[in-house]
Amino acid sequence: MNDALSFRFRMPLGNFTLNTTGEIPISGVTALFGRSGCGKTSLLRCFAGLEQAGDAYLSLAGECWHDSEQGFYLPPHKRAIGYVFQEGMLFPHLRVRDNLLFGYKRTPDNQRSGSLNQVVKLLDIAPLLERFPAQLSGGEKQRVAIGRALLNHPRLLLMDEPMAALDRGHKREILPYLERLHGEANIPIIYVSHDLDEVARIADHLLLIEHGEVMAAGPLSEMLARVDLPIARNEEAGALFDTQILQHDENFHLTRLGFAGGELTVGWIDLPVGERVRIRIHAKDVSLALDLPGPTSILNILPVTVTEMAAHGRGRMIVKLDLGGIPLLARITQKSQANLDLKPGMQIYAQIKSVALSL
Amino acid sequence: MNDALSFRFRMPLGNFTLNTTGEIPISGVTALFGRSGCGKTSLLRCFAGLEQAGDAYLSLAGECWHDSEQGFYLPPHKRAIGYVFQEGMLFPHLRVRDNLLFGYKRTPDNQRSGSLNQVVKLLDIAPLLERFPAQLSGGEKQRVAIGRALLNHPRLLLMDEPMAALDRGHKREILPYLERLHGEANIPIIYVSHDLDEVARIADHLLLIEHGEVMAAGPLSEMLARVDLPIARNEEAGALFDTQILQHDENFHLTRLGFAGGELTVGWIDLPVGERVRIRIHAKDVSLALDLPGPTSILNILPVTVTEMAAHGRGRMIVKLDLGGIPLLARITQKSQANLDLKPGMQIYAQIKSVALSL
Amino acid sequence: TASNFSETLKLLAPLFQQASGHELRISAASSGKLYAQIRHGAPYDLFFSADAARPIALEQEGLSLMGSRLTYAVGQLALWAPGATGQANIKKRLENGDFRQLAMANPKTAPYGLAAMESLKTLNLWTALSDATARGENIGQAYQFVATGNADIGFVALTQLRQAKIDPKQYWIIPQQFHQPIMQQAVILSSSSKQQAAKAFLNFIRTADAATILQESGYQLGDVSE
Amino acid sequence: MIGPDDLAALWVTLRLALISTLLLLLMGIPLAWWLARSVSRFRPLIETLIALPLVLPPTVLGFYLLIALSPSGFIGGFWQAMGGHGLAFTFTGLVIGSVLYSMPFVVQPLQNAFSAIDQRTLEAAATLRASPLDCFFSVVLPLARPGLITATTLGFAHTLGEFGVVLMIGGNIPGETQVLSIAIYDHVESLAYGQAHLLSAGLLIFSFLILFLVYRMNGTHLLRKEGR
Amino acid sequence: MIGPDDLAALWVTLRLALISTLLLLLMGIPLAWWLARSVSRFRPLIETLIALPLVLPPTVLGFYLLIALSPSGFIGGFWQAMGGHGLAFTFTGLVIGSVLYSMPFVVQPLQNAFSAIDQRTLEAAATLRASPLDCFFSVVLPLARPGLITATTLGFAHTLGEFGVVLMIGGNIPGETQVLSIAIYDHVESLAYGQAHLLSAGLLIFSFLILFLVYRMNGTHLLRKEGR
Ligand SMILES: Nc1ncnc2c1ncn2[C@@H]1O[C@H](COP(=O)(O)OP(=O)(O)OP(=O)(O)O)[C@@H](O)[C@H]1O
Ligand SMILES: Nc1ncnc2c1ncn2[C@@H]1O[C@H](COP(=O)(O)OP(=O)(O)OP(=O)(O)O)[C@@H](O)[C@H]1O
Ligand SMILES: [Mg+2]
Ligand SMILES: [Mg+2]
Repeated sequence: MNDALSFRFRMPLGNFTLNTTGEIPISGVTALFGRSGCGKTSLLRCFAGLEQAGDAYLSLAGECWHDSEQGFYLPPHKRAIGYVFQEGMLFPHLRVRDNLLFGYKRTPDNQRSGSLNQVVKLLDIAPLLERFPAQLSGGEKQRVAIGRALLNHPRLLLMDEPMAALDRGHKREILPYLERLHGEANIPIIYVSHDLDEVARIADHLLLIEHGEVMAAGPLSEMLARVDLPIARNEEAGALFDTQILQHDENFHLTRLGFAGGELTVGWIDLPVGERVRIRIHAKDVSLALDLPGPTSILNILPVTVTEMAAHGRGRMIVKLDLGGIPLLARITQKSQANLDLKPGMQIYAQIKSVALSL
Repeated sequence: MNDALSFRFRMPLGNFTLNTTGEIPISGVTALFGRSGCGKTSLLRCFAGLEQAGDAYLSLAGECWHDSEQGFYLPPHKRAIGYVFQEGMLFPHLRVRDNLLFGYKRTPDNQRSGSLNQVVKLLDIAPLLERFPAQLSGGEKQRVAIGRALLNHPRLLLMDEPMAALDRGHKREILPYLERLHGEANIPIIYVSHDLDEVARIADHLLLIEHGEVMAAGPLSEMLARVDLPIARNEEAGALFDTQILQHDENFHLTRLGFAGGELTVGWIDLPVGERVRIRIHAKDVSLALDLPGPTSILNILPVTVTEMAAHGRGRMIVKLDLGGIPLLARITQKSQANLDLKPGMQIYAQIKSVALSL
Repeated sequence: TASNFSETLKLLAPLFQQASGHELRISAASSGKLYAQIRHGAPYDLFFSADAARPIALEQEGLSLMGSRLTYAVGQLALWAPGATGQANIKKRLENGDFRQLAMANPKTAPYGLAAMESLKTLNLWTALSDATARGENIGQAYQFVATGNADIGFVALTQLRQAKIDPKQYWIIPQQFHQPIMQQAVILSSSSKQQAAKAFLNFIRTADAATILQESGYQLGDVSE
Repeated sequence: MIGPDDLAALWVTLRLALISTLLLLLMGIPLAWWLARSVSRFRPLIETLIALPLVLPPTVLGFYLLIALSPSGFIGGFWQAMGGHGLAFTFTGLVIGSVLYSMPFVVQPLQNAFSAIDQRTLEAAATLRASPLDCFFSVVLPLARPGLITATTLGFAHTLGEFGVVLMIGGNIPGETQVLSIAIYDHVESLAYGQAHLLSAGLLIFSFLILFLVYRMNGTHLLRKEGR
Repeated sequence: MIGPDDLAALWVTLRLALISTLLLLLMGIPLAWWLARSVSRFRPLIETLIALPLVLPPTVLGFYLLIALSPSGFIGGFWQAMGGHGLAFTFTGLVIGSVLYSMPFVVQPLQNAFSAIDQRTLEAAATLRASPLDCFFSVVLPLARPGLITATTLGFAHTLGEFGVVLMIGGNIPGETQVLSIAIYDHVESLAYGQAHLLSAGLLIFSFLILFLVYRMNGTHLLRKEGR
């Protein structure tokens, strides 16, 4: 495929074997998700060309980077990637400024895009520029590592839990930048994270890894809506909607969104009317009612049809709903299901707390 | 105070100055919370005795550990602490087993409590025992570091973002253990985390740090219910309830809890009837209705009184409710407030999705 | 003892032991080192120098037994040219500069070096050659320079050539009148605790048996009257 | 062909090398540790003084040591005041000389190895009940292992081959201060090349075996640590 | 009191020390890098061979070098076949000898410093467009700075003080192969103690200043890296 990162790796690492095949679309963010020790870092290293042993094939948009059968291997420094290591790996002998500029200086002029100032501002690291890495806090190191990778002007950005040591404030500033990065500059991002919430915010594509193998892969919305995967059991399971901005309510600081299945009112989104935005509705934020409820603080109450139900441990279940052709998930207790006597095909109402919509 | 960790530190660190005074109750978990670079690690290092410069006073349960005025300083190795470093800091020359046993071997027999096997099982690291740290994944390192600190049989456990690289599955296994640890062995835990959700799960006490100073401190429930602190704006803001198990519903895998303000039905809690448990209700999971709603999947609908309201940016507001004398928080949009014409003193209904209750 | 005499001394030792019952322990180094050591309290009894200057200095400093100083041997200098076929030939090569590298001992530190320099002066070759000679720390090194083939001609001690059983056609024994005699003197040290034995050895050196060995080794006998 | 003197020299050499190496490590390790961790203004001064003996020709250094060791000298005088006898021309004197001359080869690799250890690793040990001394033996020394091995081999090999200083202050007394290096030297000087070759070959083979074993063991260790 | 020969010797010494140190680094750095990163079975063998010259007395080493350098010897023969003249008693020969003898002092500290560098730091550089060579100069060498300084000072100082080998293969030719250490030695041997003291003092002061400066600079660097 010409617009994908195609790979096949079969590599032994001690007792562990990475054995993966797959394709990642180069437009957008792909999240690698899986338990600790499942092989996420190993796979990322293979993409970067940091592992060479074993059987390997990798190509980006039709351009071959690694093919062990042909004996071809493009070394990492020729791949124009950005890699945020799980453990920082700043250069201890260089000041923050020189760490940031390490890749920048080595990038041909015509490939440079962002500037040092821009990245420094985004990452809130201006006061740190003259320090050595040993003089930084954990989160500060992580931010510098992100900046260093961004300033390398990569064709492919590989990030290994880049936000693990960051507070929500900083995350909230950096995530939209990453979204814009892959949107505007069309840089594919492969993003390892344990935080499904974070993943859901920026990922378009999800690769589920288990014991060194790709267990499932696909567009994020599909993956999150699948009731058979372990993530459905996760607190963060939910459905994705692609919507368009219809109207802003400046008084109450709200925005109205339209999509195939109807309309939603959400917290203010700072984009012009007509823009497309993607929102996510956690299954746990959706409650169900048989009748249209009376006066309530819930702004979004939509008519839906029950399509599928799956019980999973501990008295809970996931109910898949159809919202004008679009799937929506709701997590309820088995007791509620019994109380309401829910069955596929029933016409009911889904109550969605507007503030729980996450951008 | 005799049952507290009392401290006063005034220490310069480059441009940064730690300037904190406070008391931490020694029963329970105290969370240190604040933005990246605010001084959490620095404060933890002071508790451990790893920073000596400047003006310092520290005493645990009346026993002085550091008093720069008296020229007294108890070195770290005599403090019997457990310290989980933000960056692992395993001994690279020792196998995982010997890393784990490092402090254990140095603990007098009569002070030892947990065993290696127990900790290894808890942390799911049995296959790693014969490896060297360089052969571990990021999360595996972190788990070993936690185990090493636990096996030191500390009188005070200091943990610097111990779960940052861990997936939810592992967190879910380790957190209850920590809760029991401080509960049974009465070991005070000081816990740095960016994740308010995690904090809320295990902390009893919260220390908010900003720019090297303690900005606010107090019991977690009070701190979370305060509408004037920056955490109220956080996604994770909510109220804490101390409840007692009343009854189990084995059919639907549910548990009924009683508390001063009424009863709640939540997912199955694997504890005997009569046990006390603490639960938390996120403000964002509470919706409000003027009348008792019709058939719905929401199991918990409780009568409440509006006591206080605070608007905060982006069209949202926090409503503080009184539930039989216990505070409950709800986050709604300003539009909903206008729609329902909410005012302090009004008698309304709070709808709480049972599955959103977090233990 | 000076290094270059230690081999001869080893031949003498068993004879002396038979004759007197005293055992000899030999400590070899360059004369300059030994002198410095003696001045700083070395536990030696007898000092066999490769020159006369140091024994005289010791005598003047009162570190040696008055009247014990004697010339135990006079060294003979030879010009060795491996592969040569006669003395005349060797001398000609020296005069014509028909060699790549000339080796000698350092005139500043070794008596044989001084003698070599004086001989070259006598032959009016010194100014021409002084900057081109490879100088060994002592006569032993000068010998090694030639023996390893790095120098194709060199001033060495006759004792060395005899010891190594070099064909006499390959060297030219430098006439004694070309240079000051290489007087090798010995003294008994005043710090010695075994002065009787030391005296006995100096007496033994003058016996006919010893003289034969010295001469076979390539020394001339010292002027006993001195 | 190998005489009793040669065997005596071998014995003296081994004793000298072992004792000197031991002393070098005993003194060098604390010194290097102090140098690695100190922020004292005197540190560069002391580093310089340790390296300084290197720049003098060994015999000349030996000459000055001889002066210092003699009863009227700095060290010798002190030694005698303490009730010792002479130092020059004794085995003790040799040991002093060797230790002084080989010190930089031991201290510098150790100092580098110690400096490279992350302070926080030591802090981790301290929080795990390890006293500074305990920590030094259980963390610092194992982590400094390559430096320790370099220090030991350089120190040991250099003492084996050391010669100028030893000749000067030892006095080449068979069975007491005549070491193998001097014995070989004597053989070369006295044209006994056969014996010199034999002794040299023996020394080389012996040293080769020791060094090879040490490097082999060190190698496997490094591999284990490398990970990927 | 200081003669023209002494000045010539000073000049030869400085040239020798500088050129040898340069060559030592030029050869030692790649060698040490290979040794630090290689998993070859030959590694311990080569490490041993490098350290081996140390165990021989310098004069004896010099003697064997003399044999090797002679026209019929291993190195000398090769040199002549390449069109060179003699090697013994030339400055070039001296350089060869010094480099051989000082090699372990340069290679071992460098090897330790290189081994201590985390492989992942180099991987980070590779992902930032640094070719292996670029990475070596911009990351490896700066990180190995303490080892580099130790290697340079030990190599330099050892060449300054080196003597046995130089005396043997150099032939002590004034202006060509007579170095300062030999000049001092000659003064001691010929009882010109005054001159010996003077030259020694000069050499010591000169070396002291150089070493002190180097260690001072190195010190501040270390402090900066330490952090807290
Ligand atoms: N050696 C140092 N020199 C100068 N400044 C330092 C040094 N060490 C820490 N700091 C500064 O002190 C402040 C507090 O650091 P600390 O590590 O305590 O932060 P933190 O709250 O743990 O942050 P994080 O959540 O990112 O780990 C930071 O602003 C940091 O830049
Ligand atoms: N050098 C090694 N020797 C043996 N096993 C190794 C080595 N390196 C990694 N492993 C194993 O390979 C597996 C995958 O490691 P990897 O670092 O890819 O995990 P990960 O998914 O990134 O985990 P985490 O989320 O904890 O960082 C782990 O089980 C780890 O123990
Ligand atoms: Mg990982
Ligand atoms: Mg921190």
